[in-house]
Amino acid sequence: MDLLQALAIGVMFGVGVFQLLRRNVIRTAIGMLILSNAVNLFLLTAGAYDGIVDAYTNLAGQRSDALPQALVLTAIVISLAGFSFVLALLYAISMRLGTADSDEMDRLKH
Amino acid sequence: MSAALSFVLHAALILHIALIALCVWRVWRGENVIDRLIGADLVGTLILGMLVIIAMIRGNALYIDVALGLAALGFVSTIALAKYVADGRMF
Amino acid sequence: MTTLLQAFAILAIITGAAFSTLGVLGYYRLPDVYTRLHATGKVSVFGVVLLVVAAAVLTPLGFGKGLVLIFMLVLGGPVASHAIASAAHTIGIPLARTTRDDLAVVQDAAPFDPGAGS
Amino acid sequence: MQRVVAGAGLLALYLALTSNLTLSNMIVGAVVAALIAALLPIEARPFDLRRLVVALGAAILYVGVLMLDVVKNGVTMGRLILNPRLPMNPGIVAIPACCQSELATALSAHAMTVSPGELVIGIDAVGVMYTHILDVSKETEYTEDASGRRRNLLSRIFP
Amino acid sequence: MSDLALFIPILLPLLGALLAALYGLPGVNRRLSLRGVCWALAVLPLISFLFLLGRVADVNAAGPQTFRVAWIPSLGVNFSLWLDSLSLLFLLLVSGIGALVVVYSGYYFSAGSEWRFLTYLFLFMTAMSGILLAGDVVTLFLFWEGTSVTSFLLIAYKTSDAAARRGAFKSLFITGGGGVAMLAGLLFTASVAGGLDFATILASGDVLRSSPIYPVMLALVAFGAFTKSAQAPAHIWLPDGMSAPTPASAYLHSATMVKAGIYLMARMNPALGQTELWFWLLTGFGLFTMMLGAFVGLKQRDLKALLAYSTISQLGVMMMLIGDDTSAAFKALVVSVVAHALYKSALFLVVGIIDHETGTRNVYRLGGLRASMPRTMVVATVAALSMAGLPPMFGFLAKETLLASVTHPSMPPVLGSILVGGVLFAAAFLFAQAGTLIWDTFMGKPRDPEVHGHEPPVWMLLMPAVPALLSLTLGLLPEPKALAEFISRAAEAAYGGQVKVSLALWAGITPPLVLSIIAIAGGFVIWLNRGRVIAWQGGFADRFSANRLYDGTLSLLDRTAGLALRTQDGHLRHYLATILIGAGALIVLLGEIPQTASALTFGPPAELPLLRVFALALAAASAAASIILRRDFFAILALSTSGLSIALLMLLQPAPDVALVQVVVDLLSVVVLTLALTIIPREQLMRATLLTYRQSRPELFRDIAIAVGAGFVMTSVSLFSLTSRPRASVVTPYYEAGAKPLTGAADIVGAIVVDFRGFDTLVEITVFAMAGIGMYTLIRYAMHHDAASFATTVRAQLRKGVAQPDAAPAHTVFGIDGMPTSSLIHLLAYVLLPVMMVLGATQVMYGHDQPGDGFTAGVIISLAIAFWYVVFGYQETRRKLRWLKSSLLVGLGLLLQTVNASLTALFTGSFFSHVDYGALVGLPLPKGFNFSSSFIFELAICITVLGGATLILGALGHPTDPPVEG
Amino acid sequence: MNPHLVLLPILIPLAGTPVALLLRRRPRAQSAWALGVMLTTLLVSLRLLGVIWSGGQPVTFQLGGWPAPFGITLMGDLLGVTMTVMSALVLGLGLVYAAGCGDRCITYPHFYPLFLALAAGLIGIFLTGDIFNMFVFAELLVISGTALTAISDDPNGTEAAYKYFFMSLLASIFLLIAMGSLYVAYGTLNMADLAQRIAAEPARQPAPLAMALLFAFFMVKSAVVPFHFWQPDFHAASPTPVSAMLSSVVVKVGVYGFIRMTTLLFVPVAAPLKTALIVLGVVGVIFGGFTALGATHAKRMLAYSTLGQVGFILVAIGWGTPAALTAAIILTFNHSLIKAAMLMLAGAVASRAPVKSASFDVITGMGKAIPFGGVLFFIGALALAGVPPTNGFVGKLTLFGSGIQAQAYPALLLIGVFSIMTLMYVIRAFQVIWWTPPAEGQKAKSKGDALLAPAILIGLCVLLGLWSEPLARLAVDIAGSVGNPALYILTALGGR
Ligand code: NA
Ligand code: NA
Repeated sequence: MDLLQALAIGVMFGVGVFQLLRRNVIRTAIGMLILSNAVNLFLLTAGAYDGIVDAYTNLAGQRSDALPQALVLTAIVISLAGFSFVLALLYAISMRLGTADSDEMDRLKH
Repeated sequence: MSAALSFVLHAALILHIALIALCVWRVWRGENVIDRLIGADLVGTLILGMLVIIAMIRGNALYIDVALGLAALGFVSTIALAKYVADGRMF
Repeated sequence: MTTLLQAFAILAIITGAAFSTLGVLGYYRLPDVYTRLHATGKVSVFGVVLLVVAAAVLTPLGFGKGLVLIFMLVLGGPVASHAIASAAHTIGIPLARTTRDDLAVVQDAAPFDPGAGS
Repeated sequence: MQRVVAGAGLLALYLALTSNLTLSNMIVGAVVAALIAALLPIEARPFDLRRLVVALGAAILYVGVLMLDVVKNGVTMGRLILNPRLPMNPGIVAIPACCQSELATALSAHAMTVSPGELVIGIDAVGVMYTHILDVSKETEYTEDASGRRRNLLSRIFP
Repeated sequence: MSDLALFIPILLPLLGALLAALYGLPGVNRRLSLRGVCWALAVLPLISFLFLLGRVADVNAAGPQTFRVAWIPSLGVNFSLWLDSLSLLFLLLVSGIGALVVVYSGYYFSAGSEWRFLTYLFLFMTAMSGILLAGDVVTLFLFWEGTSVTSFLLIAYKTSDAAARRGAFKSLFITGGGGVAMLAGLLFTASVAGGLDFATILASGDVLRSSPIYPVMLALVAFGAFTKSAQAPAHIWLPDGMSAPTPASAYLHSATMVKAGIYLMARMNPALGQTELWFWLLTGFGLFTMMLGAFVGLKQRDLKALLAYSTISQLGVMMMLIGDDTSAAFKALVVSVVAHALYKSALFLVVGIIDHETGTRNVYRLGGLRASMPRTMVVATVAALSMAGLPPMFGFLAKETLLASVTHPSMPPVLGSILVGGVLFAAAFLFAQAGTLIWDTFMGKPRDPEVHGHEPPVWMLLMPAVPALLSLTLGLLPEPKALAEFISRAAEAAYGGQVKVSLALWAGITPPLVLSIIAIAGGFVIWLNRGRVIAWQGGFADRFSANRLYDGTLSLLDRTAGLALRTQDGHLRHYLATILIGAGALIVLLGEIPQTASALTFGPPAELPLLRVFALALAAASAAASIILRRDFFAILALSTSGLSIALLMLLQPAPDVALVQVVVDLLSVVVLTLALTIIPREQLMRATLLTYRQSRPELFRDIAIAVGAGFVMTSVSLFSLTSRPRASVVTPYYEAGAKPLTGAADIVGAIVVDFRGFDTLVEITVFAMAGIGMYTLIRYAMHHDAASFATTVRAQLRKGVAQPDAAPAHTVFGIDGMPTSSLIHLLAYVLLPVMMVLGATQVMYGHDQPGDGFTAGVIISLAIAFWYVVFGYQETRRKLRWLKSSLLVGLGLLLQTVNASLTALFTGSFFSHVDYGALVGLPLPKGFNFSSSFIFELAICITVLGGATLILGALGHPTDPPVEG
Repeated sequence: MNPHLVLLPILIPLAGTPVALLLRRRPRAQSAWALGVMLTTLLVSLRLLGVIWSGGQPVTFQLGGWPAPFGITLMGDLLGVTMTVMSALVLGLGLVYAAGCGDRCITYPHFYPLFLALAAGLIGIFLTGDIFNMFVFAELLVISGTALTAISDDPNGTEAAYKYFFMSLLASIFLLIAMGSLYVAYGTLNMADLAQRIAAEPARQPAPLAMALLFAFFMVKSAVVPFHFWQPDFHAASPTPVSAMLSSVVVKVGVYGFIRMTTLLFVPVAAPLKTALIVLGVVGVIFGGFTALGATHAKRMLAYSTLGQVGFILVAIGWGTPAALTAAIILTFNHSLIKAAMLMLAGAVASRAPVKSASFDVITGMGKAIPFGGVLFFIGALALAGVPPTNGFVGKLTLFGSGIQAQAYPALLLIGVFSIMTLMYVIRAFQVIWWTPPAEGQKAKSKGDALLAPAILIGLCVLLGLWSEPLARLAVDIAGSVGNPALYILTALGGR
């Protein structure tokens, strides 16, 4: 199971990276979300111990590490904020440069 | 929890997995955009059901909270997407 | 009492799962999106609602929330189906094996296919 | 007054969500409900207590009837899914409006959609519902029997 | 140790600069004439000169006078001054000639306010005096750079002249570069010597010369000096520097600044000199420079250029002399310095007069000026004779001592004859130059009828006359004892040993005298045949000009710059790929990819294994599907599926709080992403997609390789952390134990988010809020001003034929299409919003005990509002929900969260601690709901997120609305 | 002393943000408020500096009263607080510039809130003692910086912001993975606690990976070649008061991080990091020099120049001796002042150009309208090139001195040679803007951005050149304090 989980995280991360490198900016945005998802999953695996009980004080049993969960909550919110902002940027660029192709967004160079 | 209940729950869970898999396949190979949308909506609903089953298996009401969120917002997004599909816009 | 409740729950689960299966089967087997929507609506309204009923019975503190969840499902499921069907009709998804379309008479659907290229 | 009714509904919802029927929770819930109700865009209309009672009764009846229809048609649907080769004559028919009120129209459309075999696709300005049904030959049955009963109840709730 | 008076030669010119700058004030400028100002200002260097003169006796008697003050004590850096005979000699020249030049300037500039010039000139004087007074390495560099900068400003004084700008740049580039080298060299020297001050350095000659890095420090210091003193091939800046106003050329580029390098090397001789390397380096470059300057100077047609080359030649002489380790050489050096300063400043000033009076400096246009400018001619001739090295001028003495030094018996014969040959060659050409200078200008017939000369004002002519006459009198006067003594002291300071100086012109028939006669004869021959010689020189010098080297260097730099800039190719994808590859390289080089021993085991079977496998597979597969699906919309659906599967995985973790947030965020993301699809023109997206799937093979392989590499790293590290579980967490046990008693929370994650690490959340919510207002500002304000965007949108709307909601005819079927939606959907919308608000309220209130918190509450409510946007339209919703002023909500929410956090400090003494106000007051609240700081925080979060999310949705959903704040 | 003093430099701008937002309909009040907030922040951080400097002890604040390492620890040590003072100073002057700036974007109601959020994010990074908290602040910095650039009057601002955002995204992901890995290895997020545990057991997996990725994160933040691509675009396109901040203080985040990495977090394994810093620094100096030389746009030139200037700092950190760290601090502080001033001046000239742009084509000769700006720019140019008596010289002097002391001759030779390029490009720019006659028909506008802020900055540059003892003293003490991580750890963990 560990191997599968690690592989899934790796695959998602790889897919995210690949999407990030596409020309179509919508794909880039998608890649961004996939990357964040993969990283969040990784952060959960970074928990010091795995449990079968939710991290609630009123539940008895082996809990999973609560700290990474809290970190992931924060990371999710931040990635949502960034993601939304990117979409606004994409719209603005599309209006200004008339393209949704990453390679054509090259007014700024040299 | 009785063995029977446990068995039924696990069976239902596996069934739901299978159903979701079927729907996902259909979304993947859908014949048109509406068909895919239906499939996606269905997946959402089935996941909802699955959450409820997991809640029962774990004997934990907390998951119902997650389900509530998913239920309410799932419909919202389905309808919003339907609007997009029909209209090319949302608001 | 517990046994009785459990039995009820088991029944609800089985029925709910059966309806969900039925819904997915319908999604696969029915001829067009409109008829499929008839089937898929069943999943939310019967399948999940019954599962929620079972959960409300089985888990502590879940009853009130279960009720709200059922309310949401029963309210939202059909509306979603309606929205999808309406969208389908708008973009001109054809009806299968049909002889009558009163809506087409009044509505001059402007064809729009969001999947057309993007 | 409508705001108070809405607030009561919100309180009920709050109590359901918190699953706690103590007095203190009711008080807190009332505060929450009042705050939220204050934020909702509710138009003030003349209020009639007697009508409210009638409407509530009719509504309960309506839900019962609806449930019955749901189960009955569910079985029909199931048969059809398991054997899609059964004779089927689907189509979209226009079902006339039941009542004036937009809410009643909506409820009516909801009831139709929730019961298997009927799927409202569109509603026009005067309340005509364009409904997808599985057998257009049974149009009258739909309009008179099933939905007719419910429409009757609805018109009680929304005169 | 603290002779404050040593500051005088620095402070007086600085004061002069200040006064000159004040002269730039319009009010002052109007009232005072330039000449008057110059006369007044010239008093300053004159005072300085007199002050220094007064010090001569002291310095001769008591040795160096010093001053030191701690400047940056933490770094061991002092500001120190050092006045000895060598610096005194140079200082006298600087202040004396400075006074003349200042007065001269008053006459040179015909009209207008030249306060800038005077300011620069005095600043230069300050810096130059500073170099000569500097008592340590840092102080020296401080002033050294000061001269480079002021020289730059003076050369480009006529800023609109492109050649002047180029010349200034060239001088700064070369001397500035040399300055850096010199600083490095001196710092090396100081580090070996063990102190920054000259006293230490000069006393550490043996240590320095035996240091392994001696060649490095010598090379660096010499490089600095060579560039400053225009040693070939770094001399090229000097001729181009002639675009400076003539007074500046006379002062900086002949008499003073170019001697800074000479001074530096002479100064460092006791410390770094007296080695083979020193000799070869200085003598070699000096000899070459001397010959080159003399040779190339002859063909110059611009009088100033001619003088510049003769200056270069003389600088070469001086450098050559420093390289020679004999007392004769140092005697010659000191005499040359004085002689050159006198006659060259005079000549420059005369050329300035000629230029001023005739309007040209071109030899081809001048000629026959003896008639109109006889007095000028006298002054010029006196100075030129000195330059030519003819008796009885001081210049003759300089040449004699020079020849004496190169014919010194200690010189090896072969080398000696080379040096003698070189000196003769240079002397002959210099003679010819001097001839050209006088003859072609004043004698013969006027060449250009439009050039008319007239005598300058007497005072103007007097300024060059003073140094010219000095070079005559110094030669004629019978052996001024004091002067000879002073000069010998100066030479001794540089030489480090006894130097005997005799200033007598006649020393009998000595080899130098014979050689001198040969040189003069040769010079006369060259001058007679100057036409042929110049023709022969032709392009010869140009071909080997160091200017080609300079231009080549510049263009090489520019071309390299162009290449370097090409990396910034504007393609984000390349940047990202570079960063990813770079990070990979860093991991390989600095880090390590964790290896897992049990990599191939599947680990212990988890709870609900099938579901886990399914969720993992679905998450990964739908993520992957987003690549393959060609239509953006479907890719979005795949993304959403992946996100929901991840929520499922989180639920199985079990982490219900995270799962809930993941669900709401996933759905919100899908909504906003689809919104983006609606507002970005479809043609653009289609085109982008087309191009995406048309990428070249190599590009694709590169991306795949990067993706695989990234995936591999992630897999490895995840596998490591999974298989090394359980581990110890330092912090989590505290949270588990403390959540309930310390924060009243059953939800440990909630306790961490809101209490233990609440500050993270506070900032994170600010991030979210800033994203909201940022987008809103971008789209509603910044974009609103884009005429282009406006036009595009209008076009898009026309194309789509969007119907206005009010215009819907009766027969319109209200479904999901068009603006109005059906009443059925209205029903859901009407119900959903209050339900979501209550749900949100319970999450805010009870989030401490259950999944959900202020954030999910905010998102849920916002999505319900977004649903209203979908159903009723944006404007209608805004009308219905008048309280929905998003920016206001954001502001209030953010304010509430900080106020709340600060308020707790009043109760517990610590910012952002947990305070249960309900319990404090004894409120009988329902179980599970605490009216605590945590609750208020959640409420604040909810309000902020509501505002932020609605800003996001509004901005993306209705980008073209006017910027009226909602 | 009240430990809340450490919190205040973060809290004041953070709390000032919503107030500025609420003042969105009253532009003057908003501007005054923002200025007041930054001024207060500056005063408070100066007071903090005074306290810890005279006390010789860092000051810590445990947020919420939760003991370290369980809660979030704020750490006011000399390094962090000095960076804070520097940031507050420059940011405050950025607001002064904004107040006299004619850009349209300044008038948007959300400009000042975003600016204050940027300040809070930046200062938070310098003062937090918790690595995840640092991530959050870094994100605040990214989002507000991106927003401020995107709304620039320059329509290319959006493109620049877009590119920057994605490169920052990678950086954030690096940081998150690094942070997760550190938690895997050591089970804690508190930097002091981590430092202590890393010192005890440096090779614990996957800490090496974390180290590499953390390094990559800071490389992106400081625009270290070749992770710099966002920087020239971003700094050139953002509104002048913002770009003056970005290229001066904001890039110092990475500098700060590198110092922390080599002197606190990874002390036992810092050798390869230092080597990498030297190599990257030299590459940066060379590459930055060339790109700045070739740039055709004044702001881009200054942005490229930052690559090189940061390169000098990296080399110094890489040498790592107390003298070199002193040089690094001095260079860091001075570069912030100089670069901010230079960018403001470039912006001020651009505001005079007929078409608002800092492209050399456009601003050729436009300096004639502001001769005083020319004086400032010229002094700034000298400062940037390290010519005395400016503060830039003190940096160069200490850098060379420490390099000689460290006997790092190859690196010294390279940075020495290429440091000359600084002089070349700034002087070229100066000549083009102030001396070259404008093209036919190009006429400078009579009105433009006010020069008060750059004048103050340049004044400081000269002042700190002539009287550099306080800064040098401070830098020496900082180098001493970062050389003693034990004290930091002890203080952060509450003396345990
Ligand atoms: Na010698
Ligand atoms: Na919670």
